[in-house]
Amino acid sequence: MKKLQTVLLLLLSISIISGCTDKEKFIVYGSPQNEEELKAVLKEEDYVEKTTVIQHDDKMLVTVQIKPWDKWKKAKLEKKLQKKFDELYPDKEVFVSADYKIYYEANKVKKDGLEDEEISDKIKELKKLAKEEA
Amino acid sequence: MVIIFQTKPSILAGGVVAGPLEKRSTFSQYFDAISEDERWQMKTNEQGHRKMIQEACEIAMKKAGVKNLEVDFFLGGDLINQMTPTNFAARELAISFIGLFSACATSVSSVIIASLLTELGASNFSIAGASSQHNAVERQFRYPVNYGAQKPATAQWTVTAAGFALIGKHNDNLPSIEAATIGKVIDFGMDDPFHMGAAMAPAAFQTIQSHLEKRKQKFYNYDLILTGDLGQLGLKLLKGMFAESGVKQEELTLIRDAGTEFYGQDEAFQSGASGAGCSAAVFYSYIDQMMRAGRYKRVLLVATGALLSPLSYQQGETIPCTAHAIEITMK
Amino acid sequence: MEKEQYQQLEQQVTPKPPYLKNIVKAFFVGGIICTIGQAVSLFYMTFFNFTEQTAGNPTVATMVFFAMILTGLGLYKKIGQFGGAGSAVPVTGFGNAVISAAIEHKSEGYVLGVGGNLFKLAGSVVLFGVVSAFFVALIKYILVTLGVVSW
Amino acid sequence: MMMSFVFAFIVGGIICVIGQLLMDVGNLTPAHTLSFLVVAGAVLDGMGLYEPLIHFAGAGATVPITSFGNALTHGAMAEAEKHGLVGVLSGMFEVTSSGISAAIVFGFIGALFFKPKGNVD
Repeated sequence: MKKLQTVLLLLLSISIISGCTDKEKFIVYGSPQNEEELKAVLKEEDYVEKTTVIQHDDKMLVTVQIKPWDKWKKAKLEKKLQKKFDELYPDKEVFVSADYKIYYEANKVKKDGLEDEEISDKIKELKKLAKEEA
Repeated sequence: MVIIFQTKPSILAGGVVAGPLEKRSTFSQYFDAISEDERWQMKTNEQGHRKMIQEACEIAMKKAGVKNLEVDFFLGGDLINQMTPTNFAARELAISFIGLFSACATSVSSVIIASLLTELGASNFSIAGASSQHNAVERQFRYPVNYGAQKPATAQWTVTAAGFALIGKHNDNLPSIEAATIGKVIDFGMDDPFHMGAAMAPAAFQTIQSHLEKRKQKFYNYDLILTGDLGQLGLKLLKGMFAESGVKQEELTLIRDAGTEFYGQDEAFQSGASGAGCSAAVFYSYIDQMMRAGRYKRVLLVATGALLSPLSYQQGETIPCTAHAIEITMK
Repeated sequence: MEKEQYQQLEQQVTPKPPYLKNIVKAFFVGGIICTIGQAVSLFYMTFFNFTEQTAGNPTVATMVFFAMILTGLGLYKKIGQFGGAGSAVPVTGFGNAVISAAIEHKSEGYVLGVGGNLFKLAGSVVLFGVVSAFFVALIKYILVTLGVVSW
Repeated sequence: MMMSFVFAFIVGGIICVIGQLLMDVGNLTPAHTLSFLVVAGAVLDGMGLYEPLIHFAGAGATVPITSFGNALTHGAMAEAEKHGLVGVLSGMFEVTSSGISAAIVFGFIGALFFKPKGNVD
């Protein structure tokens, strides 16, 4: 039973560590002109748990975190969302990613307060990273 | 086949050396030396194995006040391929040597041969015994020592120990070998290398039964019948076989097993101890000293051996086993 | 006593493995190892340029590194005795099989000993992994060519 | 994030339980069990089922040895998709599993620094 206690303790500590990160669930950063519209679009999709969108000019990076129970469909949902955004913003260069790393970096862009060109560069960089194969 | 020794060769001295883990043995107080290092300060396990054999033989000779030049024969074996540890120890000891292999039963088969040579008048002093070193045996028969495979409750722990006896002409004040039985190779179709006790129990049964029959003795004529390394389950099976053949429960308490008692009932060692060093260490320390002290007058020592190799069981062969017995008496 | 009769007796006397206990232990040990793996991959994603897609490789390598330390200190076999498949099935168990063989056969030298015996235990995993991957990919290719399924 | 740990724990645990059943009930040696699981991983990937499992459970699916069969099959299939029949073969040699390379490297390093010890506790 000592082992069980250790396990519970481990799970508890993990939950405490991870519990602090949740604040705002739907974030749009960069040009604010279509913020509400974007949030509404993403909220339509019930499998999206959290999302951070960063954009500049015609570039838009949509990072989402899928709800745990829907995660196994990640590849499909990612594609579906990409298609939706491509149709909604045909004149923009949109990239959708459900990867945790990309989501994490997108939040960092906001936190670090990057501006304009820096955002564009970052989007380009993250797009490349996301396309890397295992 | 039962041999009756007319001249009753005696065990002049025993020499038992064990590894660091064997400090935990219930018999450790009877051992002559315990090494703090499982490799005896040598580079490899096999070299440590050789050193351990050498030390045990030297202790036996020293106790009897005999020099190795005076010893006529060295008879022994271990479990390692081609018995290199014992062969190499024989090189160092420089005594006429024949290597013997009956797996873990070598502890007794070697003493039988030594007694025969003594009876024949060919030998004044012979050293006989067997040994095993845990790490060297495990890597050969099972897995690397650090491999994390789950051992079942039927598994046994190979002992690191060497037990040798100096056999010489009869002496009334010393335990003497009165009779011996050389066992047949018995195979009851057991094929689990992690359940050796079950494979060896029938061999022990046959040997004990034919010994008693030919000697026209009953269980209660002995103070103790001690098997080598059947382990808890093997001992249970052996008793079960005797119970089936009509031996009474109270007589069955005369049967004990060195492997079962070696590490106490410590669960870390599963079913108990095994290895040629297990029976040899207990027979030539504990039993020898108990008999000298007069605690036992007549005992039957039955060493069991599983005659398998990793190759044989990987090819799907069953495990043939043998058991050799010596009857030791004290005036 | 006859062979058959003895085998019956043996069945009676030999204890069955404690199935439920072993399963619970395997579940917890395996689960904990995978949770540690998850923490390691989170670490790689947070502090290095790895995505969920690419974090698998460094995670697995790190887990094997842990396995080396535990194997060398003689701790992995104790985890193995307790956890059974729980410690054998994760990649750390694969690492343990390779590393324990390497340590064991060092006494025969690095070329013939370590080199020759490295995959003594784990070789079958490599063999069946590669061969089954080949046949699975081949079958899939044939099915795609026949138009039964798509990639 | 919390849930990803829970799922890793549960899925990893379940795969290990399957292994334990193969060993206890199926009476297989560890080597047989692991070989079986690797083949299972390869077949599951062939049916397109392993990738969703990885998305779902993360390390719970990548740490068990089944992922090794998945990685190899994945590489072979990706090459086959690109280059056809030859890709099946060349894919086999192109993919490297970090598990194998890591085991080889750390096996060597381990042999440099450690000695086999026969302790029980």
